[in-house]
Parts: sequence; C-alpha cells; structure tokens
Amino acid sequence: MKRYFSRKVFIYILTFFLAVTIDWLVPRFMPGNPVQNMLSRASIQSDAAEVMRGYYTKAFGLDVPLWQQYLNFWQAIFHGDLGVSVYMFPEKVTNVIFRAVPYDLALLVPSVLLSWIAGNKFGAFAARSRWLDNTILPITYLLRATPYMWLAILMAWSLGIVWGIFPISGAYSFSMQPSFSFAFLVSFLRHWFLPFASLFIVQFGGWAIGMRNMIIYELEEDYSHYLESLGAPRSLVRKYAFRNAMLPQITGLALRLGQVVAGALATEIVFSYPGIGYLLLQAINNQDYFLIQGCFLFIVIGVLLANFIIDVVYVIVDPRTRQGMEGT
Amino acid sequence: MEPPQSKEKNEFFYFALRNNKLVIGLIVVFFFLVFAIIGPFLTEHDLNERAGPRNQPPSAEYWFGTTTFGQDVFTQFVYGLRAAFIVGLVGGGLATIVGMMVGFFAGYHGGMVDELLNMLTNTVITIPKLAVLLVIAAYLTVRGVIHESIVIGLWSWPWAARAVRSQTFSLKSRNFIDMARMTGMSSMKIIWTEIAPNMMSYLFMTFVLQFGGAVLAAATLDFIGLGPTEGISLGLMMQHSFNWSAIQLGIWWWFVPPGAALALLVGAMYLMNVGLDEVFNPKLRER
Amino acid sequence: MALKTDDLRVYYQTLKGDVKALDGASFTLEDGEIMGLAGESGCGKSTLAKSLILLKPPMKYVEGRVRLDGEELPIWDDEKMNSFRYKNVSIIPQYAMNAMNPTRKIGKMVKELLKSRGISPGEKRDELEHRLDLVDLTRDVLSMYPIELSGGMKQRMVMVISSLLDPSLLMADEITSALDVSTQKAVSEMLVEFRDKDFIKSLIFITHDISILYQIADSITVMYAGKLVERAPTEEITGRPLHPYTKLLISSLPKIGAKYTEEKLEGIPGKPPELLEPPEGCRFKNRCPKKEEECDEEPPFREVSPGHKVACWKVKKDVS
Amino acid sequence: MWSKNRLIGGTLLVVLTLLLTAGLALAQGGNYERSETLYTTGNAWSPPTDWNPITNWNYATGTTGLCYETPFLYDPLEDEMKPWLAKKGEWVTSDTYLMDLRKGIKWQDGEEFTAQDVKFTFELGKRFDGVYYSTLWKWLDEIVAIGEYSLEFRFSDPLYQQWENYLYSIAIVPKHRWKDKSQEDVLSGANKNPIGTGAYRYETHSQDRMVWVKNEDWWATDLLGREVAPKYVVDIVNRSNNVSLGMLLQGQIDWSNNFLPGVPSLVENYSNVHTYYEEKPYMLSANTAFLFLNLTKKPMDDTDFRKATGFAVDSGKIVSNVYGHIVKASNPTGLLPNWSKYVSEETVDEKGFSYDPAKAKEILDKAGYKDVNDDGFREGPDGSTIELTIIVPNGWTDWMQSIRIVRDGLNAVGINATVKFPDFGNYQDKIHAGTFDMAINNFGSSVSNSPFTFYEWLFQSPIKDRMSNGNFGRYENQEVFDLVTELNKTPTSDTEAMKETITDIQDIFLTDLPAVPLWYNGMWFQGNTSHWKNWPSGAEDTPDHMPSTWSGYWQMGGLLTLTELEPAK
Repeated sequence: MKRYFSRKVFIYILTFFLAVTIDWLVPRFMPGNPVQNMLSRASIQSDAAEVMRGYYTKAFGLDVPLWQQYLNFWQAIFHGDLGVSVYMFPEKVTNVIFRAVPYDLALLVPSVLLSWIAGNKFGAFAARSRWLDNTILPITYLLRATPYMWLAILMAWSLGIVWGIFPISGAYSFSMQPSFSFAFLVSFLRHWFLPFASLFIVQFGGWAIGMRNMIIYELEEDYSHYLESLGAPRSLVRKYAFRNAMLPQITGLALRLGQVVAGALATEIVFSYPGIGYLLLQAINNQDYFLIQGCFLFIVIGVLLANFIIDVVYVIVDPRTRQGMEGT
Repeated sequence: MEPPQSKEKNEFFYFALRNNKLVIGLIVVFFFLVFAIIGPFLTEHDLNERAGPRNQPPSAEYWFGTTTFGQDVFTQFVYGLRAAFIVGLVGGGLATIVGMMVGFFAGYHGGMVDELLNMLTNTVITIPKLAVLLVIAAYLTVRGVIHESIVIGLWSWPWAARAVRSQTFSLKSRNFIDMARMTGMSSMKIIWTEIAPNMMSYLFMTFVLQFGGAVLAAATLDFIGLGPTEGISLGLMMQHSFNWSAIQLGIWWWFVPPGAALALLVGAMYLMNVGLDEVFNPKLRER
Repeated sequence: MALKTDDLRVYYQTLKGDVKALDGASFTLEDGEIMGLAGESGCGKSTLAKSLILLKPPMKYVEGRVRLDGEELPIWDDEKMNSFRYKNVSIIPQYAMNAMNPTRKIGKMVKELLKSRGISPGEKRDELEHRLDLVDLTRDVLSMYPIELSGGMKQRMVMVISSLLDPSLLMADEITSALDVSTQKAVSEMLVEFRDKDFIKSLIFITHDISILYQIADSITVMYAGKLVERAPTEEITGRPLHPYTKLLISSLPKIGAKYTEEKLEGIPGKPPELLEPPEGCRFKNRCPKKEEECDEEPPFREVSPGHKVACWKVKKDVS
Repeated sequence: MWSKNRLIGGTLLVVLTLLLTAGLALAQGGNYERSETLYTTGNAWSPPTDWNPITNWNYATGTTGLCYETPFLYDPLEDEMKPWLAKKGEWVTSDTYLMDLRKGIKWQDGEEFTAQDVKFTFELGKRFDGVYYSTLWKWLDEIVAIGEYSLEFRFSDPLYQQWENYLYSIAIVPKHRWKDKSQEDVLSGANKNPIGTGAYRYETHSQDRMVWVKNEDWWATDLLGREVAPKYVVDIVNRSNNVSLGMLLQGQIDWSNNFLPGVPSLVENYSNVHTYYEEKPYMLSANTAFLFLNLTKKPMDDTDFRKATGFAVDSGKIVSNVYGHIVKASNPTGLLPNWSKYVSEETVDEKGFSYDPAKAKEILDKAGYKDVNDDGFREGPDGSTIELTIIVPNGWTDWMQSIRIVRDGLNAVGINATVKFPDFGNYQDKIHAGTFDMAINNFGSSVSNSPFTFYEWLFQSPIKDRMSNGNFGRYENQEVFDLVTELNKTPTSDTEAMKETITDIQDIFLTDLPAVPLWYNGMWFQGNTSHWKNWPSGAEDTPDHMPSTWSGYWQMGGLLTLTELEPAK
C-alpha cells in the first residue's frame, strides 16, 4: 500500500513538473512582446517608449536569459509569487486570481453538484424504463449536446431581453457595493441565476446520460442477475447497481470539480460574469504571460489534485482497486 | 446460453436497422450531412458578401434572414455545417486514432510502457487545450478549420486512450491472444490482427463520441475567439451574433440556427452511440 | 418426486425470430437425486436451468409445466415466481466468480439479501457459519470483499449463499469449468455432502464435462440442440450409452478432468444445427454416423429400459 | 452517501433560490441613488487596478480628468486650449514659458495646490526615465517656481507643439504625498486612494466597475462657477460592446463611448438614445483609419501602384456598408475635421484622389502592370506575380468587413489581394516588424491639439527594425521628416507658419501616398436621456463638448460634459 502510494505520488510530482514546465513554455512561444503590448495602449512619444520598454522589461524580469527566467519561475512558485499581471498592471497575479475564484466557486460548485445529484437520480430513474428511455431521454441527449454558450444566449435573450425577468450581465447590480445586506444578496442571486441555470441544464443532461448508460450496464452485470435469481426485490438490485454505477460518476464529479477553477469560459463571456474563465481569455488576448501562467497553474493544480483525490477515494470506496496494490 | 451469434455482417445491419435510437440518430446526421453538402449550391450568395439589407428576419428571399452586415444567414449556416463535419471527422478521427495507438500500446505492453504512456496521457489532460490553441493562434497568421481540427484532435485523445487501454487489458488476457503470442507473432501484428478487430465496434463508438466532442470543442473555441480566422463555422456565427448585439437587438435568426444545428447534430451523434452500443452489445439489446 | 417438467419449451426472442433453445423437455427428478445435465455449450442446458428460476427476456416461455414438490412452479410469471426463488429453487450460477456485488462486503450482502426476502439474518447466522465451516471457509470471509477471495473460495461462498435457505431444488450451472481439477473435485463433493445433509433435496448439476458426473451424479441427462436425447442412471449411461451422440460424447472423453469437451467434439464432423429454424426430425441427424431416412421424423424421448430414456429411432430398432 | 436528505436539501436550495430570485425581483435598489448616479462605459477594457496618472495606458477611467487634473484643457471642437489649473500660460521669450496658476485650488486632502506640485510633477520625468514624458527633459532645461503660483519653464530647444500637448495631458500630482515615492512606486505603483484636485474622489472599485464620488469642495465651483451634476460616476468595465448596448437601451447606462452597431436604427427606434448628431454621421470624428502599404515590398514601393490603390478603394462603401454612415469618409490628406483649416484645397485638388477604378486601371496600365499570364490579375512591370495580403486583427469585425471591401476594390482593378485575420498580437508583430503587405491602422491618428502628433505618427522616424509607433509602411523621406520636426518647432500661435509647413507635408504625402486614408473613425458616443439630459450635441442651444470618457479625452470635453448634465427628473 505504501509502495503503491509513494509510486503514485512520484508520478504526480513528475506530471506536475512536466505540466508546469509546459505552462511556463507556452506563453513564451508566442510571438510578440507583452511589454510592447502593454505600452501600445500608452499615448507616448516614440523615444520615450524605448526607455519605458527597457524599464518595464526589466521590471517584469524578462531581461534575463530564458533559463534563468525558468529557474526564477520555479523559485517564485514556491514562494507563492506568480508575478505581476500585465493586463491588470500593477496588480499581483495571485490577487487577481483570488478575487475571481469566489465567483467561479459560487457559480460552478452549486451547478456541478446539483446537476450531478439531479442528473444521477434522473438517469437512474430513467434507466430501464422503456417509456422514459424513449421520451425524455432523447431530450437529455440534446441537452448534453447543447453548446453552453448557445443555451446561455437563448436564456439571456428570452429571459433577459424579451421578458426582462433576469439581468444578463455582471455579478451584481452596478448600483451596489458588495455587502452582507439582503438587497445585495438578492441582486447577487438574480445575476447568478441565469448563468447557473444554463450550466446546470447542460451538465444535468451529461450526468443523466452517464448514469443511465452506466446503470444499464450494471443491471446486466452478473451480480445483478444472481440477486434476481435469488428473488431479491427490484429495489435491492437497483440499489446495488446504482451504487456501483455511481463510482465512475464520482470520478467524473471529482474531475469536474478539479476544473472548477478553470471557470466556465463561454458562459462567463455571455453573462459578463467576472470569473477565471473570462480572466484567462483576457490574459490570452493581452498576452499577459504571468496571468496566463498563474491561471494555468491553478488549473493544473486543481486537475492533479482531483486526480489524486480520486485515486485515494477509489481505494476506499472500490475494493477492486485494492487488489492491484497488494497482489502482484 | 446465448442465442447463437453468427458473425455475419448482415446481422449487424439487421439489428442496426431495428434500433430506433440508431436509426433516428443516423437520419438526423444524414440530414445535416446532405444539407452541408448540397446547401451551398442552394444559395447564390457568398459567405461574407452583403446579400441584402441589414438585420432582415427570415423571408422567402433570405431563408434564415440576414446579419447586421446584410450577410445571408442561410449561406453562412450551410458553410458552417460543412465546417462542423470537417472538425468532427478530422478532429474526432485524429483523437480516435491517436487514442487507439496509445491505448493499445499501453494496455498491451503494460509495465513501463504503460506507466510512461499513462503519464503522457495525464499530462495532456492536465494542460488546458486553450494553452495550445493560444500558441497555434499566435504562430499561424491564418487558422483554418483544419488547423483547429488537428489541434482539437491532438488534444482530445487521452480519454479515448484511457478507454482503449482498459479494453485492451481485458482482451489481452483472453485465450486467443495467448495463443497468438505463443505462435510467435509480433506485438504489432497481434494488435492489428487480433485485438483491433475485436475492438472495432468499440472504436467506432469512440469515434462517434469524439466526433461530437470535437464539434462542441470547436464551437466553444470559435465562440471565445480562438477559432478559425478564415471562413465560417457555426461557433463563429454565434460569436458574431453575440458580439454584434443580436441578443439585445432581438436578431434571433442569427444565433438560433447555428446552436440548434450543433445541439441536434451532436445530440444525434450521442443517440447513435447509445444505439450502436445496444446493437453491438446483445445484453443491452432486448428491452 | 421432487421435480417434474412436462414438455417445457423456452425460446429466445430475437429480432430475427425465436431461437428454440429449449424445445420440449420432459423429465422427473426424484427426491435426493443428483442429476447431471451434459451437452455441448449452446445445447440448452443453461436455458433449462435459468428457465426454472429466472425466466426473463429475451427468454420467452412457450409452453410446458413444471411441478416442484407437487406444487406448480409459475415460471412464466416473474412476480409469482419470486416467492419460490431461493426458498424452493435456487441456483449456483455459471458466473459464480462474479456473482457477488464487488463493492459490498460479503456478510453485508448476505444480510441485505436475506432481509429483502423477509428473513431475519440473525436467525440464519449460525447456520451460515456452520456451512462456512463445512466448505472450509473461515468466518472472516464475511467481512471481506469478493475480490479478496480466490476463485475457489468465491465458488464455495456462492454455494453457501445459494443453499442457505435449504431449497428443494438446487441447480449448479457449470460451476466447475473455471476451477482446476482438484478444486473441481472438492467443490463437487461438497455439493454431494449438502445433499447428504439434506440442505437440498435434489440437485441438477450442469456441465459439459461428463467425467465429473461419473463421481457425483446419480443420473445423467444429455442434451443436444435444445432437446433431451438420453437420460439414465450414471452407471447405465456410462456403461451402455444408447444415443449416437451420447456415445460420441463419452467415447471422445479420454480421462477424468479433461477440460474442454468442445474441443474434443470437433472430432464429430459438422456443427450443431441453427436453432432459429432447426431441421425437421432428429436434430443430430446431420452429424449422425447412423443417419437414416426415418430420422427426418422427430424421434420420441421414450423409455427403452427402466429409468433409461432415449430419443433415437435407431435405438428403438436395436432394442426392440 | 447519496441519501435522500441531500437530494431534498439540494432541491430546497434550488427552490429557495428561485423564490428569492423571482419573488424579490422588485426589491432592487442600490446604494447609489439612481437620480444622482451617472453610469458610463466605453473606456475601460480591464478591471481598474491602478490610479497612477503616470501609467497612462492603464489607469482607471477618470484618474486623469476626474481625480487628477491638468494645467489646461483642450477643446477639439473649437481647437482651443482652455486654462484649467493654470490661469494662463504664455511664451515670454522664444524659449521661456510662464505659467500662472489659479489661487484657491485645494487637493482633496485639504492641502493647498501650488507651483511646487507642478514643478514636482514635471520633474518626475527628469528623475525617472520610465515616465512617459521623460524625453521632455531633452529640450527642457529647468523649471523655476516664482512664488506660490507661477512657474517658468526654461527650454533649450522648445518644441512648441509637443509642449502644448503636454500641457493638457500631464496630470499634476501632489508633491506632499508623492515626494517620498520610490521609482518603482511612481512607475508601477497602483497609487491606491488617489488624492487629486479634481471634481471626483475615489469611492470604490471592483472587477467590473470604478466608482467616483463627487468632491464637494471642488475648486472650479468657486472659481469658475462650474459644478459637476452627478454625485456618483460609475464607470463600467467593458465586457463587450453588446453588453453596453443592452444596458444602454434599458437605461442602465447613461453614457456609452462604445462602438455600437446599428446606431442609426437605435436613434430612430429608441427616443431616449442620444447621439451627437441626430443624423449621419451621428458621431464626431476621433481618428483616421489608414490603409498602410508596406513600402519595403514590391509593388508597394512603386508610387504609381500606391496611387492606383488610392483610386481603387471605395471608402464610401465602407462608410455605408460597414458602418451604416456613423463614420465619414476621410479627406485625402487624412487630416481630421478639427484640423480642416490646415487642409490645402489646392494641393488636394491637384494631387488628391477619390474612388475611381477607371483611373486606377489607367495608372496601372501606364505603369506597366499588365495581366501577362491571363489569370485575371495584373503582374508587375517586370512580369512578377502580385499576390497581396491585407490584414487586420481577428475579431475586429468592422475592420474585417472593411478590408473585404478594400480587397474587392483592388480585385476589381486587377490586383490580386486577399484578406487575412491574424490574432491581435500577431497582427501587431507584423506591422511592427514590417512583414505585412497591407494593413489598416489608426492607433496614433487621434484628435489632438496639433496635426503634429498626427504627422509624427504617420511619418515616424528614423526607420528602425521595429516600428512600433507609426510609419508602419516604412516610408523614408528625410524631407518630410524634417518638415515634421519643423512643424514641432513652430509656435502654436503662428498659424500661418504651421499652415505653410503642413501644406508642404500634404503635398509630399499626396505625391507619394505612402498610406491611404480611408475613413474617420467616430468618437463613439451614445447617451441615454432617461436619467440625465442636456447632453452635448451639434444642435443649437446645447453644450458643445466632445463627450468622451476615453483616457486622455476627459480633458477634451468629457469633464465639461459632466458640468452641463442635468437630472432628467
């Protein structure tokens, strides 16, 4: 068991190292120069621009050789320092990210969890019901296939513009400051609802289909037939099948939660929701090396962490995995 | 005892044609395919040409209306459909092929090869697709649908690889593989002659899923502005309509058709996948 | 008379039509009898077992009656049948290796199963432990997951579970095929012991490995292509097989413990017939060395000597 | 683990949310009274992170203008410098500039505003190279404060035009708060809690907005009788123009400086949407979009070819088809309307161009561009094939449409041109490095106090490997470079001399046509009259200011617009 985990940890570290290196390399592969990009917004004389370019290149640490930049990058990571954003100069990347993350959490965690719970329930319910399988399930396939932004656009258009029930941009009213007042909460929830709902619906379709397919397999497993042969009631058979079908769904959930920090780009764009997804896009558009790196680093850590947690949780919930660890 | 299973091809078609899910899925996909192929011949307009007045709702003359620039939405739609099929075929195909190769080797060889390939798979999963597209975007002055498809394909294979790997694992332990090995066949040959045929159905289903996944991924990339810089796609149509305030101005005919087509096409793909599953897997069939 | 089936027909429904997997089986099984059921795979022996306990789609009940201990078994009615399952009829399935839920501890699973059948697990606790002892399993297995057990252990565990409610009829479906020779023997002998201890009244032991039947079966029934072809006490059938198919089956069997009868049977030219539209008359005729014209008519399954039934025109001639 | 309770809990949560959201929809009402709040948008494309007037490409909307102020304002509509913090300024000798400051101006922390603050601010450029006006000190010798309220700027080589530009673009910072700032603080500090002399104080900010609150003690109220109307100015960070459009139509935004599609129909259909002009062009002009031709490549190095390009491009079609007439086609000189007095009609008549494909063909024929291989396109005089690519950044849809029209124009006269849309970074790299064929750009052609800034960009010199501040086509002509320098050294009061020099420059420009001016991009402005009225407009009896919240434009009319607004109710 110990050997198993130490090997796992080693592999994770290696993967992390690789991913971070690629993360560092990627923005540097881009043609163009972030400082140049930043200063192109400035209204300045050209000779002044030269001087400023020199100054800011140095300020961003882009004047040293690449290998040194790489080493500095690692050093900085361990100090929790991800540098200064170019696009949101002179804000620290970590601050920028920490400010955006709560919005992602508020939007994605409920939408992922609730859609997961509801989708699984519905999928299990629909499985093996010929009627549901032929009527409602095709709709869930359609949901699963719906591009996030399209549903978001449709909802923004119908509920936001045509009927005017919900606001369609921002995280709370522009006439407010964040506070713990009731009015603010209401405003926040009203702005939160449409992006949440559009995410929920599409994800619901995905989970429901996953569950349905999985449970159908499980119901055809030998252990299900055995139970049936011994006269076990349908409820017990389905309970077992549901529990076992749940395992891959847990994997899916963990992976999805691992990506929560990546935000929901398309949805955030449609609803102007200030999460990481939108931030990342801006960083990309502005060639903001440090912000791109920072965002990716968070995403990489999130995904790796999720994978690792799955590995650990699986050992606990699925006895089958323990076999491989001890034997052979 | 199972009902006797003859390996005849017509048996596949026999069951396939009686599976509602598969048939409906096929019909929808086929409908769009035909639309994509002949659609461009039904319009006399060019993609970006100003075909008529701005913001016209659908009419006899402009079937799907016109955009803010007076472009014919129908024309963009049919070309966009073509792009969707190209992305699906190239992107989905590539992902399936790469995933198949990696999965086969990892599953078949096991041990170190498996560990290494696994790490590669994990790394690729971890690195956001956006990052790669970013670099590609920066390097290629011009990105076409094909470039986009290739990037998507090269970055979507890990899921296929994981699935294929576990399938290979289970197939590997079966007798006929042992026998083949005892006769001294090379592993390449074993994979191709013994394992692959047994997995054809599985691979085909993987491809169907990857097709849908690639189309959706492309739509998202297009929408956030990392899509092709040339031509049109359904995702780009949505991006344009969004950027040009079609929501606020109520130009619904600009953004409804591309999204609806995507949802229907990909939904039909998923439906097909389940249908195929039932056809290939007799256990799931009779219900 | 524990079990009596009468012209039992169970087909598989496929979209191409019905596969006549069990096409008229009539036999009786005495109290305490261990009946071996042999035949190539695909001959309908598993269908027979399944139809006696869990007849569900794509299997389709066509006709025939089954009586168990004088009571009618409503095998065509899934609901009504449920009260008989486990308590009266039970099965050790072919897939015993995978028969237990992999994510439940065995003890818990048994508990939940019993509870769901309205039986207090506490009551059965002692009995369960007693039987574990009988099959050489420690009580620890109850707190283990199936994956932690070896193949043989799983097999024995399933035996214990399946027989726990002392069913009148137990069917063991190909339970030995995945085991090595010595375990096969041990497992088989345990089943005999179960019968001897009256845990079960009678046993149908399904296998394609006739050799194992020599040791445990009181009688042997041979099936071919959905039909019973011969049924006789073990000594009788091994000593004097009458049906050409049985003869081939037994003669092609060199020694105890040969695993794959099928492979040996490849010596018999031809393949078993398609059961979707089986040929008229004797279903073995195409492979039968003694085939004659009359074989185009279906041979009756009749008693040629006390306790020895056979379905072959040629036998009729030979004997009478 | 998957208990029913959880599901019920989850469902409850959803239901609760729904109830809250729907049932209390009416409970909306914010911290800022709507009638006292002005919502603006159209400047900021990133969250406010910095209130440092030195980082002038990055500071939050209004940092300079609302909070920090400049010695002068510039009114582009009248082409006039307006004294602001300075009471007056004049050249007392040819190289000494005397500036008198107003008395009674206070910093928002109550300190007195004095000549020391001005001196300090300008001297920041001397102390730190990275300050954007540091090059000023190449031709400025010293600043001498004379008493509390006067300063003398002593120049070694005065660049009058540039100086005047600085006078309304350099925002004065308080010495008493800034004197201890390090180089890093000055050049890259966020300067949180800015204290200026301006009409607004920092209130708060978040990811998507910047909130300013009125400075009740603003000096201009006493000294000039001007008062800003809105108590709060909330500037909303642009997400996309369509969001602004939606909010504008719903009256959630009062003042939008976004480029919004379909403005003519908006004005027609929404009575509360206000533009500067009621009919076309609806907008004031803000800058000139040029088609840059890369003179280092064939055939763009050929003057005849460039001229033919000028005749082949139908900029009127761009104006109508792409912009729906919210922009105007450019004058052949490219000079903005506020500089029209400098346009030499004679030169334009003689050497100007307009859309005339026949003429374009004629020029090409004469210059030897003929279709020798019958592929439908002309080859160069030496028989080489011509295949040109026109680029604009991907996603800049109006420009993308525009270069399609340019392409069509070129194709129509037999020049093989295609369009491509690289991403912005790539586009920028190409024009900076000079690896493009043709590209549209307008980055440095903005309205200002002097055509000098325009020409300095258009004829940026010297030619370097990377041209990042104009002259992307790498037009090399020492004569015109010298003329631009000469213009810079012409006193702004000497209009005649300026005209002369500018006429010479125009002549060279139209003779060589290194770049083709296409249209005047608009100073996009859409107001909503539901909550605020008396917006600037071209009509009689309305304020005449350039209503812009863009960085650097507050001093050109944005601030004065605020003093003219009136609550609608």
